[in-house]
Amino acid sequence: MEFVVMSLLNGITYGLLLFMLSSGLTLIFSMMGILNFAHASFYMLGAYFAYQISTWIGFWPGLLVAPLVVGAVGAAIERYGLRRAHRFGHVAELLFTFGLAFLVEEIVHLIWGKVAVDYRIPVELDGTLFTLFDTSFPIYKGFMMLISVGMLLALYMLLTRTRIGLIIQAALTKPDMVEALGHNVPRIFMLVFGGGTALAGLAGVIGGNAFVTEPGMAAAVGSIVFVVVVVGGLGSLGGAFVASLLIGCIQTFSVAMTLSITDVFALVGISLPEGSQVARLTITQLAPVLPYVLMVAILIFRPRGLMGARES
Amino acid sequence: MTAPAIRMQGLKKNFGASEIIRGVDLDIHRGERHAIIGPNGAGKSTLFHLISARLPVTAGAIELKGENVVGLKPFEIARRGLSRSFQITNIFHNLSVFENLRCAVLWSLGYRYSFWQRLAGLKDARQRAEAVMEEIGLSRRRDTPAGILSYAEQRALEIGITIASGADVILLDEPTAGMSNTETEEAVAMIRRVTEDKTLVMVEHDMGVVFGLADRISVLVYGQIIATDAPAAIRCNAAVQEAYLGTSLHSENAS
Amino acid sequence: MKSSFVKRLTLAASVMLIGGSAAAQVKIAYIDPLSGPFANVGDAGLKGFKEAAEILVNQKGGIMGQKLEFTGFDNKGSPQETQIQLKAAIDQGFRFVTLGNGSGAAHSLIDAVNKWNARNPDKTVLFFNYAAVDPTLTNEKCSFWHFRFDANTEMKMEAISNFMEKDKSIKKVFIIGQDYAHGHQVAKYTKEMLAKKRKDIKIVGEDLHPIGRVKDFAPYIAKIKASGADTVMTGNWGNDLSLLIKAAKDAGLKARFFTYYAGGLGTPQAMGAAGENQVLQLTEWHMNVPTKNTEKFAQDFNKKYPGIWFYYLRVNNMVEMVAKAMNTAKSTDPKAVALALEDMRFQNDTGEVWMRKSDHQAMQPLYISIFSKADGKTVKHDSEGTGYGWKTLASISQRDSQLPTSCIMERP
Amino acid sequence: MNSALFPRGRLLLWGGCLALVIALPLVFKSGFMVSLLCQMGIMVVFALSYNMLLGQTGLLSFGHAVYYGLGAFITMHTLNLIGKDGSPLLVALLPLVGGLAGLLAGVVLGYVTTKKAGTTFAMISLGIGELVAACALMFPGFFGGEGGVSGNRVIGKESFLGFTWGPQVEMYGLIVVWAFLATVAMFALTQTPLGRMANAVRDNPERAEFVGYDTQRVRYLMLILSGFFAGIAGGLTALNYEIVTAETLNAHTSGVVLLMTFVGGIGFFYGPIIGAILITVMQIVIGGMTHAWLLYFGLFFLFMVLMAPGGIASVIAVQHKLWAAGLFGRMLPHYLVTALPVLVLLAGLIGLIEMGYALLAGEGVGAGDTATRIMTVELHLNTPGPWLAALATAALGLALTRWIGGRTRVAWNASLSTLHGDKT
Repeated sequence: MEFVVMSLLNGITYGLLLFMLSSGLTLIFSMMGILNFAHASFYMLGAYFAYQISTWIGFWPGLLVAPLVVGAVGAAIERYGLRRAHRFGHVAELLFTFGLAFLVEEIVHLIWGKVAVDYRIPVELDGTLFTLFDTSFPIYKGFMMLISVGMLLALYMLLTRTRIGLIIQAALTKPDMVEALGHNVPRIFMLVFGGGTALAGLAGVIGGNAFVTEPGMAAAVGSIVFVVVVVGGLGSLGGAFVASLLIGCIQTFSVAMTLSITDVFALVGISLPEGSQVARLTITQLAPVLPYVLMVAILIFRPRGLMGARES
Repeated sequence: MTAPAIRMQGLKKNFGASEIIRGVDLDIHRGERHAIIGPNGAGKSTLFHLISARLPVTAGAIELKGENVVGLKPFEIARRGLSRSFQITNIFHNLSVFENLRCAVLWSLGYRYSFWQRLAGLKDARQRAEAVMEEIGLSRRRDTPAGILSYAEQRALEIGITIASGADVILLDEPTAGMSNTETEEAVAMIRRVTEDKTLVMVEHDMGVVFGLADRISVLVYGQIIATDAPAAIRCNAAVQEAYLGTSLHSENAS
Repeated sequence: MKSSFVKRLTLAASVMLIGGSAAAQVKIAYIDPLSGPFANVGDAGLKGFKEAAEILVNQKGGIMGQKLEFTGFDNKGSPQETQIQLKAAIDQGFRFVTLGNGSGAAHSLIDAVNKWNARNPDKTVLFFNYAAVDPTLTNEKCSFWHFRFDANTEMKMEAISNFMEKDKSIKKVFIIGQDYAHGHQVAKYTKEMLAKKRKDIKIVGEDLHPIGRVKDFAPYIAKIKASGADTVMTGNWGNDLSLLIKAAKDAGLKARFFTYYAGGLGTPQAMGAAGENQVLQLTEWHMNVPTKNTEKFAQDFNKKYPGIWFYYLRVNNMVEMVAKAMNTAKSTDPKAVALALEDMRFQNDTGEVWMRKSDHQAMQPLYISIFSKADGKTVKHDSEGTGYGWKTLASISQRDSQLPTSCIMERP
Repeated sequence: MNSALFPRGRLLLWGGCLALVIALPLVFKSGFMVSLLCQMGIMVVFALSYNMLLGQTGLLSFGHAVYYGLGAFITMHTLNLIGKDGSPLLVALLPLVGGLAGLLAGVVLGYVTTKKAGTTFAMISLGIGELVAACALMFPGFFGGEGGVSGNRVIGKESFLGFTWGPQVEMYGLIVVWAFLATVAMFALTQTPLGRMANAVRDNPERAEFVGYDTQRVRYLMLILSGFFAGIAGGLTALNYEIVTAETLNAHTSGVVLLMTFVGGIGFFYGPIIGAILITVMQIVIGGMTHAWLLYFGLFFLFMVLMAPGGIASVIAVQHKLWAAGLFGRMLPHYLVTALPVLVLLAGLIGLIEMGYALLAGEGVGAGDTATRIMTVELHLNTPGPWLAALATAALGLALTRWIGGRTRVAWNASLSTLHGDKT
């Protein structure tokens, strides 16, 4: 019981962080059709900016300023780079973001060095929030959940209660239609890209000190956010939310499984030959690759994703 | 007596809750030129999509030359000798005119997925593609990428790809849409020429073309065939006049 | 390498066209990642070698009057590129190479060097390994042309298990590691050795996780906690280690972590306060081992290269031992140097280093230390500016880390 | 029109290229250079196989290294299986084994991946690539763990026509033969019904279905064949380096081949060849010259995406057309005039980047190098002088480039319109 509750809490925290990252990507992917390979780079930039700002004026202003700066950088990149690449089609766009991810990492190396920076959790949030069955739950994780849920609500309000939000929603499912109705689609694209990257930046601000702020952090989450978007389904923020939590929980719970592949097959009545390496693998070992298995399975059997509105 | 080229029985298509095709029964005889007309939104293009398996059928049966084809994939239907064109030009944009046509003849000549034969050595494919190119009047554009052809030329290529395979049942979806009068005349002549001895079904808005080409006409209104008959009979059919001709035929003719 | 862009360009061009150049000094090619994700490790190593060569050899008269020089070759961490860079080094007249990062690259290099020497017996090359710890390199795959100056995984585990043997507070051990050769080896040796030395210790769990893929270790920690382990054994390095320690602290796990790699290259900084009194490491040296010269050397180094902390004493050992071998042999021929290195006993600041002849594995004193608050006395120096430093718990003489080898060496 | 696969002009071109690659090691004798050439040869095959998917069938794959890597591993295991008593002839044929392994991998994995095209295919290939790469680390029995699998390509007592494959030059010869055969085969494939239908499927999958082709089958076959050639490249890698490690089949390798192919140009058969050669040179030669190479590489790549999305091959193709139309002479002075300010701009930028690297990530006296030498001039980076100079150079270059570049653009557009005017 203790284990289940703690795992659930951990899974949800991780899932919410994933959602912060993937919500922006879903918006960008669905509206602009761009597989933004640099999305995780903005997450990294968020963490580094927050670190830099926190050394100057503290963590709290950084929490606000860093995502805005990241968003501004994102919007500028859309305006002066991506928009140009857009003319040459989706492959060019994708490769642009591919190259961008590369460049961002190198620039981070150059400015902040190649090892982790000392980006710490602020003292106010350092400590134990509550102790459950003698396992402590840190305040900071609670704070992360708070921020994610707050962001989720804000995003929901923005999308359902404002004009621009309604246009974005419409554009998610029917991008051509919105253009046909005479909206300034390039400007909306710029806003969405800026907004999406700002969300990634915010995830970086609160994820950077919870985990480690170092130049490899973008690559570490780079592909998992794609998994979330694909599993959740194109054009569906709700899907991304469900997929984030699902993947968060799958990863936490599968670690708890000590079953091996042999055991799994034994459950369905197939006995595998002893001793092969495959047979000895445990679910725990497989935990971090399970999302990819899930993604491939989803793409094969339900290409539109869990809650997707369209296929491509 | 041989089975009809196409036989539709109780054919239905729903998009969500809305019924677009609401029970079509129609036989297309072999060798006839059959036109399907009807007001916008009547479901003419949808009917074509169902026959050619671009869209899945909701209910009912379609037989192609006596063989049930519901549930087959588009390429399987194409291999059974049905070929269609599209209302919105649907060609291979980066390939040249000649390559477009050669692609269209390869399967029917039995080259399938061959990667052991040189294209250049396939004399029959070349000759057939060139013959079609001649017929649709694009010989001098042979090596031009299809994407940069003029609109009328692309429409001609569209028909060329459709007939190139030598299919004996041909579906043309608004072959003359958007053409000028002289272009239309040329197109009609060409269609007449290339569908000689074949079964032709076409959707067309230009009543001049319809009444000039068709042996029989079916009128589709709100997903149902309200009449099928020879052109002259259709012209006098009261139901047709009420539902369709009375309102829009004149304006269609005028445009 | 202070040479200019243009100089390097012309050098590269000339090498491409004519190949080779005469050696005016003793040159060692340093083949390690100097760009990309692992560049920090490679960069720190290269600076260490340059500094050691300068202070420990060149300022003391050099090698038979010649200067010892290290030149960096960027293998980008790739085994394939390692071989290309080896060829580049050979072209430029290098007869000695050193590499430390990545067993993949080390295997690739040892293979390439063996083959090169077999195919070009008049232009042999010698490989000094300063950090690749796969035991096979001095066992099944041992080579006359390879010398290892770092203790291998198995020896390190021997030292750790000896320590565990005496510590009766250890009752339940959990093993967690990265799912690749190194992690597998650590797990295997832990189980074997503990079974021999302390039958009462229970292995309460064993987990392998894909390398560099886990963002949140909380579930693993939850599992460790549920198992009731008081001790965790891990071969993890880099972020996989820092994140593990951080997650343990978050969940209030009170177990001790025995590690291989907590001491350097950014890990202390990344784990910070989370590691206090919980993380132990095994190394050949740390800042708070009282020494005559090394302490000052390290301080000077840290001052000179802000942001990089001196970590590898074995780099100094290697530089001094190689220089000594060359001076003894009065030759810079790889074969003569190799013969002189064999069975060498060298007194460094911490004790005796012995290069065993049978497998070319260096035996050296090792230390087990714990991450504690710097207090200016026993923990005189902190690590990487964190306010925490390493406190020695036990020292192991080189004799106590020796293990038999299965090496059957082909000697030229 | 050309009805033969090798009309005289093409025969001359291919023969000339073959002669050139055979002659190269006679000029570049150093071991490094020969190793570099070997790597290029392998990458050419790999990139061409990738373009069978991307350029010819329109399939963007993020997991092509899987076929390359599996080909390499199987080749290496086969080499070790043959053992000491084999003959050099067998060794020379091993890349074929790699090819078959790649083909088999294509048959199995392709069945899953090619069900869909477009984004779905891209994402499935990414997922499968990650899975296979993860497996490579989990199964050290087959993949050799971190150390990889190694072998010795010199086996047998006798040589084969004097070849033992020991010396690098002989290996180069073997690579040239295989690379040439593979290139010819891949080119020939573009001239077959399947090759052409792959283009059709790329352009318009729907229409391809309506002319009787199962697009899924076309994609599947193309992926299998592409896997075959990638496997050959993998087999050559195994023989060349005599070691195969798990990173042969990871995402990084897949990314590199994508970059090579794109930079070279996906619209032309020879594009990937140019890309493979250029990127290999950049990685290894420029990588050896400056630590900023990754930055240069990233900037170059972004520049290509934004300015020449058709790749280098498309730039060459346009020049060729201009040449054929007799317009190249008109453009040449413009090119030369533009080159000048561009060089100034580049000099300024390179100066800034190199100084930045020296200051921030230098490996000289200290991590914060304050003195560096560029162009044999000692620069003091803690003073504003060098920075201002570099900045001014870059600014001047930029201004001049914009000014002269604008005029060149006018001339360029004029030439292009003449060119297209001639055609229509």
